[in-house]
Amino acid sequence: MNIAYFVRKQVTVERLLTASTVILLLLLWYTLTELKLVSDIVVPSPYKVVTSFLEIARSGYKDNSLLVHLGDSLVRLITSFLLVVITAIPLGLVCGYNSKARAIVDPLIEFYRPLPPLAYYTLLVLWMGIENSSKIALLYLAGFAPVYLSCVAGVQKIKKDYIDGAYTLGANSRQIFFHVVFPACLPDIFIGLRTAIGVAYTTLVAAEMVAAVTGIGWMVLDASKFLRSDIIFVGIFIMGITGILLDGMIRTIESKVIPWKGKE
Amino acid sequence: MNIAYFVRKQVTVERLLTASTVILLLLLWYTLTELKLVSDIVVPSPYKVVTSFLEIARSGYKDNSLLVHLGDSLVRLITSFLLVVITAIPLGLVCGYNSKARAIVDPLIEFYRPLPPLAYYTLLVLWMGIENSSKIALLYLAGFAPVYLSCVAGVQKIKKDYIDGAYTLGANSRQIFFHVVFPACLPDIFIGLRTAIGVAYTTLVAAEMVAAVTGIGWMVLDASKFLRSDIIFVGIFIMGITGILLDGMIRTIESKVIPWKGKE
Amino acid sequence: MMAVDGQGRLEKAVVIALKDVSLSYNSNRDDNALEHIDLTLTEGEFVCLLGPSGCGKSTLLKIIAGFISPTAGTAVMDGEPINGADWHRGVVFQQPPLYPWLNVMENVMFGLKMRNIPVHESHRLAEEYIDKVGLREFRHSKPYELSGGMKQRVAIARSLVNKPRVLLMDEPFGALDALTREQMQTLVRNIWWDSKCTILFITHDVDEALSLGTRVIVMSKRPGRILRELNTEFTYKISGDNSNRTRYSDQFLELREEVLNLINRQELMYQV
Amino acid sequence: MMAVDGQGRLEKAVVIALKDVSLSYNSNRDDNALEHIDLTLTEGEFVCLLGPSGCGKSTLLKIIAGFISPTAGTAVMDGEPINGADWHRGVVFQQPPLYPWLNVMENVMFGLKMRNIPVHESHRLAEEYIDKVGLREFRHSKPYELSGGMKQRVAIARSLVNKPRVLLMDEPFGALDALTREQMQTLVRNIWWDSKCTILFITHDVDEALSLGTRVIVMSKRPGRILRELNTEFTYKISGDNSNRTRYSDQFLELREEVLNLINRQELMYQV
Amino acid sequence: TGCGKSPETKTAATEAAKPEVVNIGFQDIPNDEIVAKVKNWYESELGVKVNFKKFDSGRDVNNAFASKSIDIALVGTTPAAVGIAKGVGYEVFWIHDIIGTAESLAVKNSANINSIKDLKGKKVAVPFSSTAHYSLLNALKLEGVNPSEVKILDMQPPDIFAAWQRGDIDAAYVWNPVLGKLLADGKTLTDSGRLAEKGIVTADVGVVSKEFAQKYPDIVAKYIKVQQKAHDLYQSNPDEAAEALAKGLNIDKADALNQTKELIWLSAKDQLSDKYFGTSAKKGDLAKILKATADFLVEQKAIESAPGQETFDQGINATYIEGALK
Ligand SMILES: Nc1ncnc2c1ncn2[C@@H]1O[C@H](COP(=O)(O)OP(=O)(O)OP(=O)(O)O)[C@@H](O)[C@H]1O
Ligand SMILES: Nc1ncnc2c1ncn2[C@@H]1O[C@H](COP(=O)(O)OP(=O)(O)OP(=O)(O)O)[C@@H](O)[C@H]1O
Ligand SMILES: NCCS(=O)(=O)O
Ligand SMILES: [Mg+2]
Ligand SMILES: [Mg+2]
Repeated sequence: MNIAYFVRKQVTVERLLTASTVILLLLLWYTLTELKLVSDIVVPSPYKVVTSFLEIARSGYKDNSLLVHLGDSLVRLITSFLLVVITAIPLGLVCGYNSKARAIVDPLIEFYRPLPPLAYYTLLVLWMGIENSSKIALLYLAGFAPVYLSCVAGVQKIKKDYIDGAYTLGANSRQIFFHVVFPACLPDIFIGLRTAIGVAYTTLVAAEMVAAVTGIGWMVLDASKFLRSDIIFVGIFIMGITGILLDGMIRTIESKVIPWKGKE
Repeated sequence: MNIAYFVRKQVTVERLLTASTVILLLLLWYTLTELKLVSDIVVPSPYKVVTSFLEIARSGYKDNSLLVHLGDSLVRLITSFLLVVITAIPLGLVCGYNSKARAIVDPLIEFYRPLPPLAYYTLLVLWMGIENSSKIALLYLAGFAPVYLSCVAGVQKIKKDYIDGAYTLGANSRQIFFHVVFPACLPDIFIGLRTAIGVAYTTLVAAEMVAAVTGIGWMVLDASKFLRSDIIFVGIFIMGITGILLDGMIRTIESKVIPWKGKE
Repeated sequence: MMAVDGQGRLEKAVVIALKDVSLSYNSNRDDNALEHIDLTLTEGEFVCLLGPSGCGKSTLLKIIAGFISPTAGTAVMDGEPINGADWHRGVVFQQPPLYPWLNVMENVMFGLKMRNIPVHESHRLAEEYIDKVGLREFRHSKPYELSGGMKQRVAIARSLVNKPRVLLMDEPFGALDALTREQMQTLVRNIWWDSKCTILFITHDVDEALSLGTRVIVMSKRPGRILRELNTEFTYKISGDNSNRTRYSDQFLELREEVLNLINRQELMYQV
Repeated sequence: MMAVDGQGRLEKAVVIALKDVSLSYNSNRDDNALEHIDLTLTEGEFVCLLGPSGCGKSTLLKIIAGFISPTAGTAVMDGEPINGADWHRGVVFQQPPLYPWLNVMENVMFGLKMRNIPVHESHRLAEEYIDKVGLREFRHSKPYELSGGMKQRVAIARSLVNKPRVLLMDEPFGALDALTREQMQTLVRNIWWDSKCTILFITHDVDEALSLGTRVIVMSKRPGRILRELNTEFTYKISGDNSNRTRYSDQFLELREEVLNLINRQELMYQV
Repeated sequence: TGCGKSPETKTAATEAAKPEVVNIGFQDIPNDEIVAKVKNWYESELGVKVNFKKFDSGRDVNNAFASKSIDIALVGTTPAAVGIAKGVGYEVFWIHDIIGTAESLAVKNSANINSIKDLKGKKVAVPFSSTAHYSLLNALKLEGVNPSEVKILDMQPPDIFAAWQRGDIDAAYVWNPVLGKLLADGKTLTDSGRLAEKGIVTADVGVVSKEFAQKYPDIVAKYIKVQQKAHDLYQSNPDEAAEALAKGLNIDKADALNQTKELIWLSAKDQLSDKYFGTSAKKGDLAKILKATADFLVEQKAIESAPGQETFDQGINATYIEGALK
């Protein structure tokens, strides 16, 4: 039998299985709530979740429209992400290239990196206030380490021949940094950026825990105080989808910027 | 000049730089607080942090000794970690090996993975109550995905020759799973475990946010309610050190279990 | 296992038979990697397979090993269709896939263990074959402590200890330097001689093919077909001292030229 | 650049001179990779370096290139100590480190760009050398779209376009199959002939060394020393048609035997 | 950040200087502040933009002051004592209410708890570092129950309501309006009014950043006038005040009216009596209440030490009320 044919057939079986898993879960959810086997507070019915979503989409949640909540969350996320991009990438590349710079920066990163963001968030709030700046700082710190670390690792695993080769072709070390180190690290930079946006996204709800009145994360937290599990579900679905979209966006940019990835 | 000599010398310069960075920071901290340039509430003096630590170490924090706090946190962490080990590793390996199993499990993982733990924690609390079980479930979910995913990735990147070779030597597919797939994936399993304990640790404070009365994370959160930034600092230092120790422990086990790592 | 064929000639038994085998890697059947291959390996033969890069040598080997099934035609061993890999056809890969978590001894014993041979028996066998490849002192070393040539010898021992009827080798010495390579050739020749197994040996080195094989098969560039088969006898003559004399004999050089021309005549992949 | 030496003989100018060079990779000076190397490359020479694996060939090349400094002794080019890599000594690596983010043209122009050669000038030069290595049609391809041999040709063009005084090549054809390899040898021989540059060429293939070099240097196993130097002329004689006649001439075979024996006489790393 | 940092405040410190914006922190408590807020009196009377921030309890207000995020806020006496002891940099200038039955120890009917002693081994939720926390700990102490024998959980009022409904907790010490909702299936064991009779007085007070008050005493005075106006409305037309509360707190009007009665609202003039502020010359009992609270917190190891009475005397400032009454 033809291998390709076999592979294709397998893919179809898999797709079917995936689809049926999803459908089965939805069905389970439906029957569980329909037959009132679980309380509405614990698991809202699919119908309720959909209507709550429509309701929120139409008239917002607590004084603000759904777009404002989503927008505010994204503004926090994207501001901090851009800050990460313009600081962590250059710093990481320089520290990867220059062991002295690394010696200065590394101990700081290594210390804060394993800390739970919520632990230092209390300090950030004391230092920067309860407004957006402490929230953005939290997301920034969460996203900084992965990008920094993968830039350093990227520089360090550049083939020595790439560098040596450039010298024998007449480049000086400044030229090598811009014309060899930077492009050679692009794949690692993107790995770092994808991790960073994931981590920052994961920290979003924590950031919106203190003194926020908008944001998808805040919406979920607020809803939990009023046992509105339908709204928690809506929020979680929105977050799931947004998270996948954000990741997809970076992946698209990546494939444009580094067409050679995985083909070396 | 001898390369090795050169390398050694560089290391010394780097060490010096690292040491001076750390010392400089401590000095900055000291002068900043000594000269009262920042309020004691915002940044406590090093002296205060040390005495608070000694005080807590001696007589505990709020009804419980420091060891109880640390112990309770570690019990939550390690219980969930063990649960991850006994579920995510087999599931990940099986799903990596068998595309049908993967088709069933993957969509579930892919959906919850990007979600902020705090968002579904509200649901976990609704479902499992405010006791330890919801906390452990949260840490479990946070740690599950990285281990599962790296097991799947590990199986999929096993050299085809390893498998083909085993068939030509007379192994059947069950034998291959246990004698080839499992050992071949050990490096990836450990990568997953290290990520998992990192992520779980990061989520610890979130877990201890709801209705806890012990735990290092709870201690930090509680201290912030009484403006005890000295205790926040103590807690953060303890967490930093514990985090590094936990990671070191897994690394030690790893080097015992996979002596061939990085030498293939 | 001798048989008399229709013409009354004495013939060795057929072990592997490929009949009109074609293979295409994608479902588009026009794009064949192999086309209309007819190939028979008889008992105790040492067949060397030559051909330009990408012509389908490895593909052919994989079909015989049972890793892939042909798109058209049949592959048969001892009269039974080949259906998946099994231990009757041992394979030595270009990069030996030794298991890094097992030491040399355990690697060699792997097949025996899988086949549930009693431990003491498999132990004895493994030691025997480790001795044969000259690695007694290294039997407790891990693969990453061995050099490339030593790894290749472990892989060969691991295949041989299983006593497969057929041994398939895919450019096993491609990564070795000239000297080590020559030693490995001698080893394989001796083992083949002692064990009387059937060997299919892929190489891109014409000298190697001529000095090892009892039969040399030259394949065309993609889609791979069999261009020519040559019976050679040099392998019997070559041994330690007289090797250069044989290798630079006129007959050898003539055949060598012929094979090279065969390959050269085809359009070349890289043109200067 | 001719000079008359003390004895009144006509001599070409010395380009590279290593004097009593030793190198140890770790601070323990007893553990030398190279010991007491004296080596001179004169203008327009094609020197081939042979030796068992791990004997320090690449190390020697790296010292000349300026990637590492010797632990003892001096390395000099044109009378100036070698201090770091620069474009006067072009290097062709075993695995060509082409930049995957640049296409063939941009890769070839890389050195010219770094040296601030005007764009139109460097464009012209790059096209000239891409033509020379026969890759005109592929000048807009990315490296990952090329075969191994094509990549190697780009790497060679990239080094040559810079017109380095000295070209250092470290087993550049190690990964190529026999046929492509022969074509590449012809290419390098022609380019050397046309450009009159000085070449140091590392290989582990004795035939290759003999058929390319004007001088063949054989090194001992670790710690690497120079065992023997042989002057050869075959490279002038070999060309297209008569190549096999030259290669199997008695003189060639004799030298070949001699070199192999030299290497064989040393204790071997792998023993069967 | 707060307006304390805005450029204008640095340049002009005259009587007429106005900040760009005043940041006011409030809590969900049925008192004068909610009335004034619902009636939109702050914007109109202060003459500057007002930024409201809602806090679940007083401890987050302290954090906000420490980070200079707000200018004026409502806190209970407990967080106020913490803040003054830790030197957050604010002073008490107004009493919104003296807490009576508005803060109570509620137990679930189903929990089968009939006395404070029965709480041993039960789960009691309370917002830590709040007036209710202080009252709960004192109530236990008065009954001779060791707090470590009770499982005291920290939860914010809205979380208490959720946990109560789910059955995660047996009791809670909390204030209205959440308290009112709990009592739908619960009863009270004791309340802050009863504790006050035993000297455990708690109140909700207004605090202002010292820096802000020095720069804009005018704004502080106007703020007091707004509170007095709300107080007057409550005296003259409780119905209208209750209506505003109902709207502000999202409860129904009858509940709102009832809940107002569980707090004691004080007029500006009353606040200057010896029982509360006293005068700027002779400090009243409020400073002593704060000191006593702080001492108790030290005993509970919540804060490491409490300063002397002078610090608390300086921590309350009657001059703004005096000025407003002129
Ligand atoms: N898994 C695969 N999928 C698709 N095409 C493949 C696959 N493996 C090999 N091919 C193609 O099939 C042809 C034959 O490949 P094969 O590996 O058999 O060549 P080969 O003769 O072994 O070459 P080499 O000497 O370089 O090893 C090649 O053109 C190759 O590109
Ligand atoms: N970076 C390094 N650090 C330490 N030892 C090294 C390093 N590079 C090479 N060596 C050692 O130095 C010796 C010479 O190595 P080198 O690479 O020069 O050998 P070679 O002659 O090029 O071998 P090959 O033919 O296998 O390429 C070897 O024993 C090797 O193990
Ligand atoms: N009832 C007052 C609440 S708190 O400010 O003390 O938390
Ligand atoms: Mg092949
Ligand atoms: Mg080398």
